[in-house]
Amino acid sequence: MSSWILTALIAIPLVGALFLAGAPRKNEGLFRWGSLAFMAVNLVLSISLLSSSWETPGLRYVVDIPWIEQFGIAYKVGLDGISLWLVLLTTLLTPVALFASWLSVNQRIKEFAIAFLALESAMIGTFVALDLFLFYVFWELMLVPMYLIVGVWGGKDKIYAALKFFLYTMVGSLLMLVAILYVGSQYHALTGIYSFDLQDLSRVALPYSSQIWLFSAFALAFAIKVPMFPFHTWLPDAHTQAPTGGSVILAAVMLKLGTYGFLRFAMPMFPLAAHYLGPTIAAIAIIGIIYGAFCAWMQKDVKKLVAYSSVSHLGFVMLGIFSLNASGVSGAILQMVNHGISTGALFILVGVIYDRRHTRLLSDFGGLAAVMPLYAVLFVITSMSSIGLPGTNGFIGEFMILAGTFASNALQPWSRIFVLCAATGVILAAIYMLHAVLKMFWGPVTHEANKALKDINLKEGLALAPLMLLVFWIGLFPNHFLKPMESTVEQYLARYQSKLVEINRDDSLRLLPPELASGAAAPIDEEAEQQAEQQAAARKPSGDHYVVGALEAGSHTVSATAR
Amino acid sequence: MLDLIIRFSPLVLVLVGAAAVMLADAFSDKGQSNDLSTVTFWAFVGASGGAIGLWVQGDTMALHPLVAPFLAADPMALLLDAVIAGAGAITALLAGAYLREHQMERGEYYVVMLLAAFGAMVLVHSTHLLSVFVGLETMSLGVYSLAAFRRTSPRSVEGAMKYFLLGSFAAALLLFGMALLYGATGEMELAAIATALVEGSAHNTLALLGTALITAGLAFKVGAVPFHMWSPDVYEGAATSVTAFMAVVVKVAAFTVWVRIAVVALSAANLADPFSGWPPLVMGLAVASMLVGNLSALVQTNVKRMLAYSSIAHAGYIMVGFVAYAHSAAGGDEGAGDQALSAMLLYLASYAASSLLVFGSLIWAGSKGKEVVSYEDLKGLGRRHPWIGVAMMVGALSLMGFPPTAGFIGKYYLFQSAVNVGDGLIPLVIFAVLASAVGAFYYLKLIVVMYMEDQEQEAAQAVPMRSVHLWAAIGLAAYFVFRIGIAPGNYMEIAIGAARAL
Amino acid sequence: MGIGEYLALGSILFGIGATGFLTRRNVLIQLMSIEIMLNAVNVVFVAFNRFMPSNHMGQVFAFFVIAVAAAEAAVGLAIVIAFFRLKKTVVTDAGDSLRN
Amino acid sequence: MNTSGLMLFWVSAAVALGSAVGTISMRNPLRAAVSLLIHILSLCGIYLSLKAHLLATIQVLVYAGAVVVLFIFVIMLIGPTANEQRAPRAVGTRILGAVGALLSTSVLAFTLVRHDAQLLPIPQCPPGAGAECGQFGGVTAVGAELYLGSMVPFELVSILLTVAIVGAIAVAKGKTTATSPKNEGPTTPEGAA
Repeated sequence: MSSWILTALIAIPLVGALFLAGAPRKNEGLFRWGSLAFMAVNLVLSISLLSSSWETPGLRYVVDIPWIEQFGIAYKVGLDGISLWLVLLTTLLTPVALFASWLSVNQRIKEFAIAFLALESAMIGTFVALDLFLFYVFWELMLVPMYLIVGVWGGKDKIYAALKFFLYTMVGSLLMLVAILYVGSQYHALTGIYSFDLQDLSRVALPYSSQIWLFSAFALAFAIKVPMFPFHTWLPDAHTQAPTGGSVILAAVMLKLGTYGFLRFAMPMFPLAAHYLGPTIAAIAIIGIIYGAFCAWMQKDVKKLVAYSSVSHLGFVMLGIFSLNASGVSGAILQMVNHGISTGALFILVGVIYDRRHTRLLSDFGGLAAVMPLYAVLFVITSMSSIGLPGTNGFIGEFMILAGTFASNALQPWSRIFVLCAATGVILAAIYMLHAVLKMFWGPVTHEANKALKDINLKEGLALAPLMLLVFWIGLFPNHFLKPMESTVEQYLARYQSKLVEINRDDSLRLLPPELASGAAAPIDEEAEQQAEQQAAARKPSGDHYVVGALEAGSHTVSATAR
Repeated sequence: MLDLIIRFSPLVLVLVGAAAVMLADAFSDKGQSNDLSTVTFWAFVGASGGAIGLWVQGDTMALHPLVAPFLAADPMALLLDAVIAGAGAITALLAGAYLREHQMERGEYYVVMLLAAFGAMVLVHSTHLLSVFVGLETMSLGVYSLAAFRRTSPRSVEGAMKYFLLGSFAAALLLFGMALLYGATGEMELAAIATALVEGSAHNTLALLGTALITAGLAFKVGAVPFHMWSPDVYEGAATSVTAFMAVVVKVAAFTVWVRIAVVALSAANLADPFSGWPPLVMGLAVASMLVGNLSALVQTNVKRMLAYSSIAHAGYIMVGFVAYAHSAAGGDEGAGDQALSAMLLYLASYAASSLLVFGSLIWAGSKGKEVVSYEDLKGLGRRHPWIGVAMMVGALSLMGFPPTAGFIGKYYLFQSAVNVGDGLIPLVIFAVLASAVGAFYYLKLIVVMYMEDQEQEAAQAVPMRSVHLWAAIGLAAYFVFRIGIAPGNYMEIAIGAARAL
Repeated sequence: MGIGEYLALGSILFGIGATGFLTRRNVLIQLMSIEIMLNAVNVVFVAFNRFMPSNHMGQVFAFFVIAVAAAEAAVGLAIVIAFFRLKKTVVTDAGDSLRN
Repeated sequence: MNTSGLMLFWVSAAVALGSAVGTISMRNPLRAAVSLLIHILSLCGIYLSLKAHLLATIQVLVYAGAVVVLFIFVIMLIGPTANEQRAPRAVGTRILGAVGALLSTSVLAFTLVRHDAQLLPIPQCPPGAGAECGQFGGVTAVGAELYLGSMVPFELVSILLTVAIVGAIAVAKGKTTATSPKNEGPTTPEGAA
């Protein structure tokens, strides 16, 4: 029965949306609390996912039922160590974002709640989908509620921002659709049957030239979503125009779908292309890190600053992913969560001040520390987390990514240069964040209107509390979060390497043996379990403190996979 | 005789419906209100049911020799009968709501509509040039007069006149093509033409010329660029219920007969060669239609005109399926060919459902004296009347090709079948998806004006009409949009079956 | 004397009709041009039939074309009358209330 | 084909071409209609030269007797406004249209004539041939083909005529007054229908 948890996670918000759609418009409280109640149920349910034995790699909670049988399209969902935290991030941050929104959204509450519920459902679906067709459906479905959230409840340029967001994403995803269709038809050509199951499609070994094209199509869709430089231009618009809750979800969860897409689909399916284009993408990611940081520095609007900082931070995530070793990849996954928490919190904080002053310009503030001490403390903590100060979550993620990049085999011979440049990004992050903090909180109160500002209230505090908790929890006990993904990441990398070797052997269209497929369910037969246990035992000596061992682990991967 | 009536029960039922409407209209008192639209609706439902029943029964008995050369009763015809009758049923309800609201209800409307639909159904059954011609003209004459039905409106009559003139011109082209094909082969039955062409006893040049002219004539009927000039004007001018009927029924029937002619008659290797026969011609039409349709739709201010251009673009997408068919047929891959054809059929059905939903919502949004025609009229509608907004949004998303609606499945299936042909068509598919991304812009504009723009206080607000007929029509259309969108499996099966039997 | 002359006649007549249709702006003349085109097609049909006399399908088709042309003329002229009532002209260029 | 047949063809063809050009170039629609009448009658000659006797008769009955009369009737109904005023606009496109149409037609005609050689000569009835050969184009043979072989389309044409009649009535019956094109909603009720 427990395998239906994922389906329930998708279905509960949807049921909630339908329920609220039928409810009478007058009762505002129903929509505010009802939507939160559905999300809370989802959150509790998703926490139960942690109870699985995460020492073994592979997918669990797999449900696989045929949907469109003519094309082998199935409703197939499952969860592994990579998607686990992202699902939890979604179930946690959606209610937080919605709760934070209730402070400022006063009109069309019914539709707002419905849009959020639908959005949550689609996002979870995207994270757990293992069938490419299903993935595409959820991926597209996500667009509509977000489009409406930005376009209906947004700021004054909301229509432009919403359209830009929608069209950018749609162009990318349509090309991805063509690529999906192409791989599907290649699988059909090889086997005579259709399938869009990741497990099946990842067995198709394609020649180099088609891999490059297909990977590029996937990469474009995901890079737009991430967003990577130079496809990032929709992001500042969408973020600044979106209502607070929309910005939070957009930054905290939706951007992760791009990086997740690289990890889950683009790289395992086209390892050869990923191998050859990897350094280029990493270089672009670094350009993004530095470019985003500089842009953030230049901003006069705090919300835009946070938006550009996302471009920079997600550059780190991309770098970690393409470093292709345990430290880099798990750092990237953790950093996805971290960025969700810290940027989400930042957007909420920006929303708080905007609600009071109706401006977000840095020059309109100053000396707020004296007026709103608690707010200042929270803002500084979040900034530290965003910068990556030791003790906060940001540090762990960025350190692991940098360590992974340093030791990366895939990024040779540029890995050291990459680390150097990326480290500049960390410094720049400190500069622009501290610059903002300084301008907003230090010095005398320069504006009359700022003198009477109320400090953070209970509701706002409640919205921020879980995020603050997580900032320190991840910062101080990273192993709680790294452990569940450890085995999955290692298995992921091993598969990736062996598939790469296998494909490199012969540049022709063929079907790989099933053991090279991605997206296989967790082993349930005894032999495989024993094997997994042995693997787990073999990993033990690397020490409990995974972070410290990151460098070692990185070099270990290098030697193990040296070809 | 009884056997024939049963075999062609969809057509017969539509005719009976027309007769019933005519009688009811003739023998009723002046002031007495007749619900002719309901009669029409049930006639269409009966026809649709008849087609489904015949499909289920799966009768393959030979037809009477007098009928056999002209009309087939094969699965494809039955499937399209069901689609046309279903669309007819929904448009009958729309007409019942629209005409009454705007006070132009007259009995002739339903008679002409039923007979035009009859023509369309004859067209999808046709296996002979003669019945193709007669069916096409029956349908067209009916639609011409429906387009001019709102005769107090200069726009309506003007659009109808343009449509009539260009339509007759295209019919003449088609006819000339048929004459040349007849001259080349000495045959008029589609299958016999194919035999003559394949055996090589035909005159090649005549056949090629004939093929080109027939393609041009049919391209006109489906509204493909460069034969599309009539469609924006007539879409805009005609009463909205007529536009809906025209957009769906004419397009579906014309595409079906095109499929039949191309697949059955023009299948000879030299004519259907992917690089020198009609396929490159169709490919050119497809590319031009997608390009011109989408780009022109971007700049429209009138929603009906926008939908006209969007229907041109949709014709372009459907023709991608045609090209895919030609390529796979030339490659000898029968399975892929059937798939491409069935993708076209499914696309037609999904296009029908989503168009009807959009047109229905457009009708819904306007009431007497305040018809909704421009984006301006729709401003803020989604906020004031959420259900209309939702209905139109779903329709627009479906036309855009967004999951989980019928439009997405249609596009998916079509593009999948084109990709399956091999690498040769990938550029075309990429072009098509990029074109549909352009298309997204103007469909989103609908959502933008409905939800995101605020209406000025002094501007006249659109007041929705209230009609049970209309709600029923919207409900039906929405049902099919989601039904095909979420569980398309058995529809695909049916479409494949129809294509295979062709 | 072969079929060539007939085909040439038919296609030239068709071309004359098409030219008239494309160049004239008087709806009535345009309708007449269409009639010329349909008649040209009939000539082609009947000519082909003469050279393949195993049946009369070409001639039969010509019958149908004549019947359809008559029906088309009826509907077309009805639309022309409706147009005339509204516009007091039969020139298609006067149809400019559309496209803006 | 004998000499009288040839004569018939060439004379009819010349008249048909001349009258067709006349039809499309006349300013006065009434004259154009008369020219069309001549065109239609001249085609009878062509049909006769092709041994399509029944068709030639029908051509006179239906076309000359009905269609052209309908045209003339409508022209009379409309009155002097039916004359085309000189339209200054779009001369360029018209010339382009004319050139295009004539060019494509001549290409068509040329191609068709060139392929004359491939086609069979007109089959002549051999001396002592059966009744069937002699019957070509006759009332019995064509009638059998029309009413038996093509019974189905023949019946379908009855529907076509019905739709044409009802459609024409729907469009043109009764008096209509225009609503302003600006206010697209048909706010005024339909005229007495």
